Amino acid sequence: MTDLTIGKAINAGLRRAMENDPKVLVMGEDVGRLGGVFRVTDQLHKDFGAERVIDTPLAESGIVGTAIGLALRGYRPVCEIQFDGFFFPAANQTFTQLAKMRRRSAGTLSMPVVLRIPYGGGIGAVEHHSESPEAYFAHTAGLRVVTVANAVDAYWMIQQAITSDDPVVFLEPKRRYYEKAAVDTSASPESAEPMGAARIARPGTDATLIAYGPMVKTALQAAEADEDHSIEVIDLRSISPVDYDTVTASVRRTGRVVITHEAPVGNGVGAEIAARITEDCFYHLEAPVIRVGAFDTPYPQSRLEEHYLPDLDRVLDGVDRAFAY
Amino acid sequence: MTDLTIGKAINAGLRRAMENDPKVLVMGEDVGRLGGVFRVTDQLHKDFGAERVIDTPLAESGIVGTAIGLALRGYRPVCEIQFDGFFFPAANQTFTQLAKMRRRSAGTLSMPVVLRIPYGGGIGAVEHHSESPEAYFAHTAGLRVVTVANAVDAYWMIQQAITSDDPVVFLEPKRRYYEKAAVDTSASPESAEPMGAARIARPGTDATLIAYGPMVKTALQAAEADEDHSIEVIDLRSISPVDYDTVTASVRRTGRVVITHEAPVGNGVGAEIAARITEDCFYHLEAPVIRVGAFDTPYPQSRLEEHYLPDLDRVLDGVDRAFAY
Amino acid sequence: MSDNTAHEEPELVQLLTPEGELRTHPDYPFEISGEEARGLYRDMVLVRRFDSEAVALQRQGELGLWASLLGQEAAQIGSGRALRDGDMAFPSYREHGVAWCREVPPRELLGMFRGVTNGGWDPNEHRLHLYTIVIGSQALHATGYAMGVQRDGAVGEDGEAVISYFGDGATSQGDTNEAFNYAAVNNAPVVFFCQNNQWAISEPLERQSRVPIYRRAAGFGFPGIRIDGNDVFASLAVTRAALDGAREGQGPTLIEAFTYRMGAHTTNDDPSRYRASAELEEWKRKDPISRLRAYLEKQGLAGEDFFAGVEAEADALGERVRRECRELPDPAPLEIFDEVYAEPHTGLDRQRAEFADYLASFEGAGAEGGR
Amino acid sequence: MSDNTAHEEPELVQLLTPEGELRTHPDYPFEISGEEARGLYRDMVLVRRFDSEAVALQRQGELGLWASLLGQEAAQIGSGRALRDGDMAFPSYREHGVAWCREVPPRELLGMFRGVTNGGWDPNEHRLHLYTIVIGSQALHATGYAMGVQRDGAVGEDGEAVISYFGDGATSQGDTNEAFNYAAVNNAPVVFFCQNNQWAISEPLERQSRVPIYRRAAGFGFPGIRIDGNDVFASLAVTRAALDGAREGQGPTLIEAFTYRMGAHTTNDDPSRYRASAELEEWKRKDPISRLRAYLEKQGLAGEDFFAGVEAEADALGERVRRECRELPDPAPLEIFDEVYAEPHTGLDRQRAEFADYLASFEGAGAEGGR
Ligand SMILES: Cc1ncc(C[n+]2csc(CCOP(=O)(O)OP(=O)(O)O)c2C)c(N)n1
Ligand SMILES: Cc1ncc(C[n+]2csc(CCOP(=O)(O)OP(=O)(O)O)c2C)c(N)n1
Ligand SMILES: [Mg+2]
Ligand SMILES: [Mg+2]
Repeated sequence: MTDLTIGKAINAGLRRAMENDPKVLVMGEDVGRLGGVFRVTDQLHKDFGAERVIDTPLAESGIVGTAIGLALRGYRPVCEIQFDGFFFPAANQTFTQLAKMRRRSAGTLSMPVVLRIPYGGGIGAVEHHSESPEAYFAHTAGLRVVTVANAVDAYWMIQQAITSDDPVVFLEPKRRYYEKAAVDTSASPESAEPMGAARIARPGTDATLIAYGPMVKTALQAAEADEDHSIEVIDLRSISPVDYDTVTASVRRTGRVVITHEAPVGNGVGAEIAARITEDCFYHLEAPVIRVGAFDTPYPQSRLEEHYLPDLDRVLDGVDRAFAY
Repeated sequence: MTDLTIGKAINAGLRRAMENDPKVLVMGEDVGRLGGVFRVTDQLHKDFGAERVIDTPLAESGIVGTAIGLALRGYRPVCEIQFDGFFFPAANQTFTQLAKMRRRSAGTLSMPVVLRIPYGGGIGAVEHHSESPEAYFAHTAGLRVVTVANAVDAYWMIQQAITSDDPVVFLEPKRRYYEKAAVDTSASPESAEPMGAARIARPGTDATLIAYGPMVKTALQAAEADEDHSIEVIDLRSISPVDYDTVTASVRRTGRVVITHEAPVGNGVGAEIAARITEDCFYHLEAPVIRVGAFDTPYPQSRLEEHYLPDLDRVLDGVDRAFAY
Repeated sequence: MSDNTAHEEPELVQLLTPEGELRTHPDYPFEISGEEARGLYRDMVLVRRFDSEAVALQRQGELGLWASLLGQEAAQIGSGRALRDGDMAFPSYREHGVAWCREVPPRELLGMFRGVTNGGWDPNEHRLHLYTIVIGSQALHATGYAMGVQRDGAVGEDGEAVISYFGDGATSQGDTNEAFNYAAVNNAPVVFFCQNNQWAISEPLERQSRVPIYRRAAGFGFPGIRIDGNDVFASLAVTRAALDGAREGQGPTLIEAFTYRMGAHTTNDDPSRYRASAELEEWKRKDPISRLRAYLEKQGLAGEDFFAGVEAEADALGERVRRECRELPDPAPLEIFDEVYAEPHTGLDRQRAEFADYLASFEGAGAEGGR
Repeated sequence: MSDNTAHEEPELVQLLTPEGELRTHPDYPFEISGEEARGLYRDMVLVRRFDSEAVALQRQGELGLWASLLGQEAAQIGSGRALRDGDMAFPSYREHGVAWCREVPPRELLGMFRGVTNGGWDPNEHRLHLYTIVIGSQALHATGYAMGVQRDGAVGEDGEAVISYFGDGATSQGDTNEAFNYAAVNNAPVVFFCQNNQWAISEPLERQSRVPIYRRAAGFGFPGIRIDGNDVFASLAVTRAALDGAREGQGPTLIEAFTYRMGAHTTNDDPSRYRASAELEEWKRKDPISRLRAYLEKQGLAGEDFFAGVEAEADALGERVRRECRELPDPAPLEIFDEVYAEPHTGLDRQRAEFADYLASFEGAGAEGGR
């Protein structure tokens, strides 16, 4: 067991994946000597060399586009998009090429490409450094979308993302990079929870609070803080697909649901989950699914982000609303 | 009154807007001499010249990026993106620049830019020519997103989109371009329904069937075909914002809702509307909101599109499901 | 508003004149056997026939769309025949001549245009990637692939090379330029082959570029060269040299094949709306096939027998294309869900099951099915 | 894997040597009055002081981030002073020197870095667009703006010109290249001013370009020129000439100002991880401010009084910057909803009302607020 931060756990997972498979490459802006602006690729350049840890030109479409070519040649590129807000130049390559290639080729071609994206706010950054773009990915068929909330998942899920033959968008909650947990890095991969499974992070009986990525910590705090109710917290882990078996089983037990994410509420991932839960658990619901997210505005200047992002109080307010029915 | 197809009505609306305001420009690939691949800009090049009807280089990011610059200079560019599937190279300029500029500048800068996008399937096209990307836009704060289902709306809403000081994504249902209606092109603009308002396309009492763009016709046919129930059909017209006053008033009357769109169901616009309706009308709903859309796969080869797209039978099946509760 | 001074016509490499005369070029010493020349002729005639059959099939409703290569046979067959078996090609959507050289069966090529698939052939078997419709995208794929070739140690003597095809319009796209830069910075073994057919749908070349396209390369630090795109020998020789340079580690080259789109952009297009027919007449005189025929005749390398034989082959091909096209089976409805993911996806698996049930609900509901 | 042959250093325009000697250049005859030269010196010293205060303010927690212009003063002040009042500039995020020339008050410039705004000043008042963080985006905005200038008939004698700033890294971005092409094809009155400070965060120039950046322009059909970016005279003279060319209808120019980022990329960065300190020492000898000081001294254009006066001004500026920064008011929570749309948006209006109610619910809930 080693105490690792989420950032270091991803680093360790990348390292292990690179050791296991010479076809695994790391590429992106500043991932080399610098080790990435968050140091997630720290030391990989030194140990695996510039051929496997590629400092790319400053062009995100180029990163994803050449990664597709490398994948066609049999490589497994792990691309770092430096910040969430800089994904968009790569939207065409990701949505029209990466996501559709297997289907286009009727399965002849695989796209084992991982897009690592530090995402989310709360770090006092300037514009474009705090976005939560998961809904764009989740709406794009052909992509898998996952995110992590703790170092154990970080260590294993990055490896699972790399071994997956599907393109995986791997969202890293940047404001939680420094959260620590004990990780058994010597365990066998089979022992790890599969990437697609949700996790009951805290059992409860009165309401289901669904969160993922950076909001899992807030959700757990909210559940702790609510002394009147027993709140079950689900860490979704996978956003596409969502593990509805776990989710609906919980909802059928509790009858009340709150979903929270940092992304704007409107047309966010919470909308899909709310709609699906309502379809599947209609007669079990005591209240409509309550969504707690950011507002439908551009991410504001950082001095406003504490009001913009859902925080403990807003999540608790959402829980109250669910119980008001 | 003139009988106009949707395509010709947009053309007439563009012409009127250009006549009214010399700052209105039309730009895009092949919009000039050719008049666009769907002839929506037919004759405008001849009558307004190459300075106002600009055949751009083949680069969508360039189209939207230079349109932003033109807007900063006081112009009102109407950009044509040739097909839905070719929007994505412009995602960065649209999502990080166009949508955010007013907010970034605290209102000092306006972005009166229209992105016209022929969208949707059903025309037997090759890949990338049949997409329904509205959810990406609807999730992006700062954009308005509208679509039309008939020639009257086409004529007026394109003009409203152009006079709006906000960036407007104007989605044109390409398989309905040739649908005709009588349009009073001499009426005053004030007589037209505002762009943001939904329209009850067919009144009914037993269920609310919500559609927009190309699916409005199908929805009306379904309502006609269902002899057992009185179905109210709402043509949404505006996807961001949605006119929830009209929608929830209807739902409170009927108690049952079906939403249909061509886009994949997962994380589609229907999810947001379903979630919101459920929040606002929880005690009025006799059944969960039923969504009928395409499957969560890439748009398939055209020989499969009749199965992929929601059709009359699938919509009726959705209505049946709503009544099964 | 734009000054046209820059549009004087630059030098281009030409080894075979429109009259069928051989020319020498200091940088591209060229020799060709009669057999090889006849092979190129045959390729061009057959692919032109294939193409015209496809246009006809579209008119008959058998294809949804067709993008004709008419006029671009020399550019495609010359460069396509310059490829070695192990080389990898990334086409746009008009490279039927290249596909021909890569032995993609016509029926597999037609599939996408008929709408029975969005792909069609096995790219690894034919060493030809799938057609890519979103302009410019494939230039980055080719570059990435070439970076993979480097990492495999397959650059050097008898190394592998990669080629990316695109049009003049595509050079405006950000992706194409990013590909130029990635290739230059990485010294990747990739040849960029731009068929400048002077039109991007209705837009003439001057809306895409102020200067001849081959010059773009120097701005990124690698050689660019313009060839007579209707000269199959130039296309063969220059592409071969560029591929060899790439495979040996000299990095990328941009070849601009100056040619002309003699047909419509696609079967959906109506060029009479935007270009003068005189232009077409002028280019007919530069036709790639007739000049090679003139060469073969003048050199006494082929006689009536040969030409008649090729014609007969073309007729047979035409018949085969028509038949195979009509025989292409429609996909089954549930194939919608196939190969979206490599591994099970719970969300999609559920949709598939629901749709299967839905389809099954029509069975036995009478001959009309449904309502 | 990349060959370095192309990285020999090319000619650059230099009018003022590191030792403070004036040089003549055939294409850029240059004369400058003592007053103007002293003005440039003052600009550079003041903006450097402003910059170092901002770095300090970041260290003290008063700013969230700062991107230092240290070492790039000559490139920015020279080009900034070449602008006429009516010209329009599109900066990246490091152009504090240009902002200085455009008379953006320091407090308005600091707002974005403090996090009280995502913008800061009125772009139309100062004829300086807002800082643009997404690399490359503003090159297209500038080009579009210049196309608007053309449509306003404002090209010609006494016309208007537009300038777009960006870094070496930005030249890899698709958008920047699309901007080059749109500008070329439209002959738009825009000057592309690339500050090649040789680093894009940790990536050295050779990861971005195989050849000197100014050469990119020729590939698109317009002139490119490299200047000594630490020479304020060269920056002034060459930018002025390029702007004049643009305003008179000669179209775009790319200026590559060869300079050096003497500080970290931003206050978040640690350059010791990726570059040798010897490089910095070498560039210190080419410092833009000391060479202008040497010139002023050698030419007898300024004495101790002048330099001491500028120093005193700098001290005052520093004090003002510190004070004004701390005084910048935090925005009110409900401002989140302001100016997202020009016209009412029912969805957002509802969220605003709900959030106002929510905030109000804490009032009177005791000093701690909330739970
Ligand atoms: C990104 C993108 N934008 C627009 C289109 C629509 N489109 C298809 S072909 C074409 C013109 C292409 O011209 P060029 O690159 O010269 O190739 P050609 O068709 O002449 O072979 C356009 C605009 C597209 N396929 N992709
Ligand atoms: C599209 C995009 N990708 C990544 C970034 C993150 N980023 C900020 S500055 C920078 C390096 C820029 O280098 P250069 O263009 O040389 O400008 P400099 O910072 O040296 O002035 C990077 C990668 C960004 N801002 N935008
Ligand atoms: Mg072309
Ligand atoms: Mg730089």
